[in-house]
Amino acid sequence: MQTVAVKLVTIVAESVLEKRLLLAVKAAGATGYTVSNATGVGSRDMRASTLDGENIRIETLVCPEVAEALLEVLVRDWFPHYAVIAWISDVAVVRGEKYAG
Amino acid sequence: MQTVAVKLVTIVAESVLEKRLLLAVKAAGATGYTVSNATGVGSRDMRASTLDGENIRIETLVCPEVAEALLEVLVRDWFPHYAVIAWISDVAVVRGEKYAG
Amino acid sequence: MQTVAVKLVTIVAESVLEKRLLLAVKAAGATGYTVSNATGVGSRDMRASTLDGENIRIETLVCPEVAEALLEVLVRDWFPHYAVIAWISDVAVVRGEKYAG
Amino acid sequence: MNTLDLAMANLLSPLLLCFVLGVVAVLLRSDLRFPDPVFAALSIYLMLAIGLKGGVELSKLSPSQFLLPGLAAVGIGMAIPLWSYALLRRVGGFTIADAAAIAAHYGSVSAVTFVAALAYLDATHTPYEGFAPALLAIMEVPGIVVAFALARRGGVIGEAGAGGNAAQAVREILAGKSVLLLCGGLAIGAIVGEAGYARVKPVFSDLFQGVLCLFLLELGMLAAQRMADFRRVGPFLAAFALIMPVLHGALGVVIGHSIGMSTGGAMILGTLAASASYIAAPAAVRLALPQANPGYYLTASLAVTFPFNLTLGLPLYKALATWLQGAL
Amino acid sequence: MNTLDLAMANLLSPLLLCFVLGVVAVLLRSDLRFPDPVFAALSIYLMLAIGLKGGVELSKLSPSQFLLPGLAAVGIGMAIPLWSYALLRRVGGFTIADAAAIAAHYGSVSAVTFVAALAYLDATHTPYEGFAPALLAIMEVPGIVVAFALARRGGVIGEAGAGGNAAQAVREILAGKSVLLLCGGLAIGAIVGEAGYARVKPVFSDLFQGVLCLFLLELGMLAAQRMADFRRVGPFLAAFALIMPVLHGALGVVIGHSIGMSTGGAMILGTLAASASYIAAPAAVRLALPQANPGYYLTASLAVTFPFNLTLGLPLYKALATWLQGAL
Amino acid sequence: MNTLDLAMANLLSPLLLCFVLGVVAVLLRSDLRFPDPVFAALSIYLMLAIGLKGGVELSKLSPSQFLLPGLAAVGIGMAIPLWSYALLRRVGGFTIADAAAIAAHYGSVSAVTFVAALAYLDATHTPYEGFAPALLAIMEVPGIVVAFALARRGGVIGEAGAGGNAAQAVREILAGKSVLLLCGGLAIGAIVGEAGYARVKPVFSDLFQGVLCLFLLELGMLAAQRMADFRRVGPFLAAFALIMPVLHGALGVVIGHSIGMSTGGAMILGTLAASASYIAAPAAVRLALPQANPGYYLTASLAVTFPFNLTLGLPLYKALATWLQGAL
Ligand SMILES: Nc1ncnc2c1ncn2[C@@H]1O[C@H](COP(=O)(O)O)[C@@H](O)[C@H]1O
Ligand SMILES: Nc1ncnc2c1ncn2[C@@H]1O[C@H](COP(=O)(O)O)[C@@H](O)[C@H]1O
Ligand SMILES: Nc1ncnc2c1ncn2[C@@H]1O[C@H](COP(=O)(O)O)[C@@H](O)[C@H]1O
Ligand code: NA
Ligand code: NA
Ligand code: NA
Repeated sequence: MQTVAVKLVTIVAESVLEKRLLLAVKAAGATGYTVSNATGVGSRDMRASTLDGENIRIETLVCPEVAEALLEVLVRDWFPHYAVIAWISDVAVVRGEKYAG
Repeated sequence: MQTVAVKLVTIVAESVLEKRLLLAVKAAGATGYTVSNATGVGSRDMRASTLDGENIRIETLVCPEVAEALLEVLVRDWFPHYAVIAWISDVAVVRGEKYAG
Repeated sequence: MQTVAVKLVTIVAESVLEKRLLLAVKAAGATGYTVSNATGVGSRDMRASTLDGENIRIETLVCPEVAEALLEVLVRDWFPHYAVIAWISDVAVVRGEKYAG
Repeated sequence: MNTLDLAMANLLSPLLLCFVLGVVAVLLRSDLRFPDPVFAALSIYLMLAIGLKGGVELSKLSPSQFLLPGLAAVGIGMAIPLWSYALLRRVGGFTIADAAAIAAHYGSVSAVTFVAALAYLDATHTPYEGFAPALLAIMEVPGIVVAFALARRGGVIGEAGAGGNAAQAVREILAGKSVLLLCGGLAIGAIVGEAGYARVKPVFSDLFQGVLCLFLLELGMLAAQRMADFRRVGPFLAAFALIMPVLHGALGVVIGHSIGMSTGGAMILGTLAASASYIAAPAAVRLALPQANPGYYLTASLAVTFPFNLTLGLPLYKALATWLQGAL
Repeated sequence: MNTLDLAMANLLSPLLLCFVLGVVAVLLRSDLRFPDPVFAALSIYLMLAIGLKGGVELSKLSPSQFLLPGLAAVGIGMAIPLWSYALLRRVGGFTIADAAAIAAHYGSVSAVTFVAALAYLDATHTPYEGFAPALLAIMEVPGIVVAFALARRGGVIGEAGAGGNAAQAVREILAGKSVLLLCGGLAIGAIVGEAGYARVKPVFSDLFQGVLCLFLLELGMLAAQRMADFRRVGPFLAAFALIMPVLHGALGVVIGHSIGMSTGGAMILGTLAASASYIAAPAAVRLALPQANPGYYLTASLAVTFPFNLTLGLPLYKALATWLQGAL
Repeated sequence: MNTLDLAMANLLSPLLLCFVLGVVAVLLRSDLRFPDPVFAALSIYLMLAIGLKGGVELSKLSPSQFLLPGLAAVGIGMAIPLWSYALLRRVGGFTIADAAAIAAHYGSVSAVTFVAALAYLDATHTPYEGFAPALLAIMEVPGIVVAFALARRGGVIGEAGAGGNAAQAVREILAGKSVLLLCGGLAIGAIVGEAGYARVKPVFSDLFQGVLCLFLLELGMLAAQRMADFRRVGPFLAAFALIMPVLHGALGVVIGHSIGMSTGGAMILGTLAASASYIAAPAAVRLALPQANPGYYLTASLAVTFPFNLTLGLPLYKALATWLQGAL
């Protein structure tokens, strides 16, 4: 099976940010995303949810350029103010053109 | 700690497929799997759940041959008809023989 | 964007262990973690939850030494007795010092 | 009250207004969202409650009273897909898979439309046969089976490698939670009777209308999300989704009347015939007929037919049943 | 009953004791945890129930009766942030963002404090104006808007690249679920009136107090989790969170009395003024003022002001309203 | 009614039939599934409701009336693991860990079996002591503690590196949600008394039986899933899980009778003795005795003893209590 290397960007953030963060993901060029619920503990403790520690976990498969762009937006606009972390993994998919943006 | 390289196959699919997809995962030779709930948006919009966007997210640790076999089944039988995506990552585990099928 | 390589340790375990396992994760030196719910099937069938198959899924970004230490604890104290599995992936983050412990 | 008053009374009930509130929530892009587990729990409650109450009534009847209405219900459920399929294929120009999928939805039934009919009859003090919930239970599956048979004859089932197994899909709805809870509830209600039911009545009867309001709030949101797809449906299917319910409703009322059911009973049979499934059928169709486009079948049944029946359909079928009763 | 007895009656109600049980659960590190989806569902139920009941009462009134109290409520909501902000900036030495954030919370209102006030009035057989829930609905947003305007004047909104858009944040609470359900419930209640409400009363009225107990159990846990942060709040904010409610409460009672509201009505207006938001405001503030520290605003409103109002505040505002009524 | 009639009345109650429906759902491989958060919420409701109601009754009694039954309950709970352990070790040939684990389950109690007993007594119009829920609360933990002491004496606790800390496990059940809610509910009920309880009664009392039906539906599914493991249990443990409840039940009834409890009270003490825990004990045992096989202890308590008690056990203990009362 012919596979293509793409990037998987995983973002964990306080859940109040969901709507706006997904807009940012799309704006960076992602063609899709998967969202699940999580809780967590981090180094900051800056969330405002009554339900403390309630997070969302966003996964998006993107090409390297989109991953780069998305990370830049996160670092510039989100990391300084909100409880957000993100990491990037190398993964293989079939039909990589779907994630080229 | 001695670790072994195995493949992690992650599948995201519309939730109505759960039962059958897990059978396919087992049939391909996986010895176990982990399932969680998710929502998502993708390039198609072909799901039939009243609760739109409701997905399941399956993770299975397998040896490379099983990963290959599983991907082939997905590409042949599932991708053409359903809202399903999948990706493969390289991960390390202790005692890899557990996932050899 | 300058990124740093760190380890992502993912642990899936029967949910009765949640509290104690998170203590072990912290004790091994992790500075944070993300927890989500899952269900699953594995090679053993040794859980005692009335709600069979109810698992938690812990993800923690750590430096390689902490990953190693955590894995050793898991292999020594947890794998022999409980329904627990774990895997390690290589991921890239911005500002890796956050996960240095 | 004349027909217009009755229609207004229906439009201004808490049930319908909660549905409207759900639609409004989506239009305003509100963050209101019913958690999925709660929606699932409400569904379980509603199906079990419908079943239990029906079972208690059933325990008071002799089986023979149910025979003719039961046969009529199954017959209607099996017949609807036949002409719906033909119409969708020949006039609408739909593919075999799409036509069969839509036909399956209109052959099956909607439990919420059914209970809205009961609430409407209660509000207008119209009695009806106690076995009504049993009609709901037996009408869920036959229409889907017939539609799948049409699709198989057309050669499109079994095509898909993974899911295309109609027999398995039918087996799954038969053991699916809505049939199971309805039939289970009917059986339990029939066994425990009025006396046993009294102990659980505060939950399964007194709370019913209020819980249904919450359910309709959620359904309003779900329907409104689908309404955005309305353009994709096209004028033919939109007309189908509005006109067929009226024809099926009239057919059900006339048959109900002609086999001797009461005004309320005939209205219920009409409502069941007119209603289209949007919970059980979509899941079965998605598995067995993956080539069919949910943008057609789910939008038609959930975003067009369901609101139509809730608002205008119910008073119409009721008026027809009343008129027939008086005329003959 | 004298004031002390009334205060005791309040302290020993099931509602308050359930709150205490929640606090105890956290102190004992119990694994008791309300699943999030259930908490979300309870919130939806409570807001809708408050709205529906208020709407039914509203339908019996002429709009003119609501005019003065409505204006007074909005006025109080908009004025509170002004002096709160000034005080927090000048005396407390808080940053612009923190001062505006805290001011937003005290300008807005707490629905649970409101219903606890109603329960307390019911328990002490004190009548109140039927439009009270409408006051709750219109007081939720204005205080937040004024506080955001202060922050913008101070130049701190729009600073943050991602979220700092006050207009969008205000739009989001206006379409947010609590405003939507309250207003939607008010509208539905007003339309269906007493007769239509009767059918859903077993759920939305009879169950209200019991469900509120479960909600307060959860809020007790949430407040107790925040109480651990109490030290971080500092003595000034702790004093603010205890004294300002009393002043705002007194202000609300006096204004309510002077515009001719009943003892119960004046007490409710006082309670609304005294209460601080801990569900809607935190979400809006977090988005628009990310620089503000939730360790201040959420701890003050949820872990200090809320328990204070529940325990001592309610009897105090009631006693004041009664005394005013008698004195003049 | 004779014993057979009573047994039939029990078998044909909505509660038991809902349990059966859950079993049927699993046998038919239905997709019926109770969402976990809803199951968790129902548990919270049930424990709090049991506690509240018991507390109200408790408030009417003098503490001395509770002394003897309370001591008897704790004594029975502590004694059961002793002979159960010996039997399982010597006759059954189980390992120390497995024998202690099973003994812990039978020494502890099942809340649902308890409320099923109350429902059965209510249905047969048999009065019982109001402090019964307090017996349930104090019997949850002692049996587990004794079983852990046996395991420690056998040297198997502390063996496992990660979880094997019996003291910590016991502390966790003591602060666990079922003990907390039961005791919290008892305290709140005792404080607010009949008058305060009246306001929350529609939720905590009127809905109880109906909600219990939903809970039993879910438990039926859980038990049926475990029933597949039945073969693994082996004939000795299967016999143990059927015969010990009868012996423990008889012991409880006789002791209850001999210390002067009513027929209903003696039957309840018997039921508590006969019941085996399947929610609190498994979690504690899993942590402290990871070497023990859940395929033994959970299958025995949930899939064998629980259904046995629900169906045949309750009428049996009741018949014995009635017979004793008449005979002496
Ligand atoms: N080292 C970590 N590993 C995994 N998840 C983390 C880690 N640090 C933080 N998180 C997640 O990110 C969220 C916000 O973290 P923070 O901004 O550090 O408070 C936390 O609630 C966790 O869910
Ligand atoms: N680029 C992507 N990254 C992450 N998840 C995706 C992506 N595209 C699709 N998905 C997930 O896969 C599901 C089905 O996608 P699709 O078949 O493209 O409609 C979506 O609902 C998403 O949960
Ligand atoms: N091969 C696998 N891939 C993914 N998850 C697994 C695998 N094996 C086991 N698991 C997860 O780990 C849990 C415990 O597994 P076990 O200890 O093998 O019973 C299971 O419930 C699954 O959620
Ligand atoms: Na139909
Ligand atoms: Na206020
Ligand atoms: Na016992």
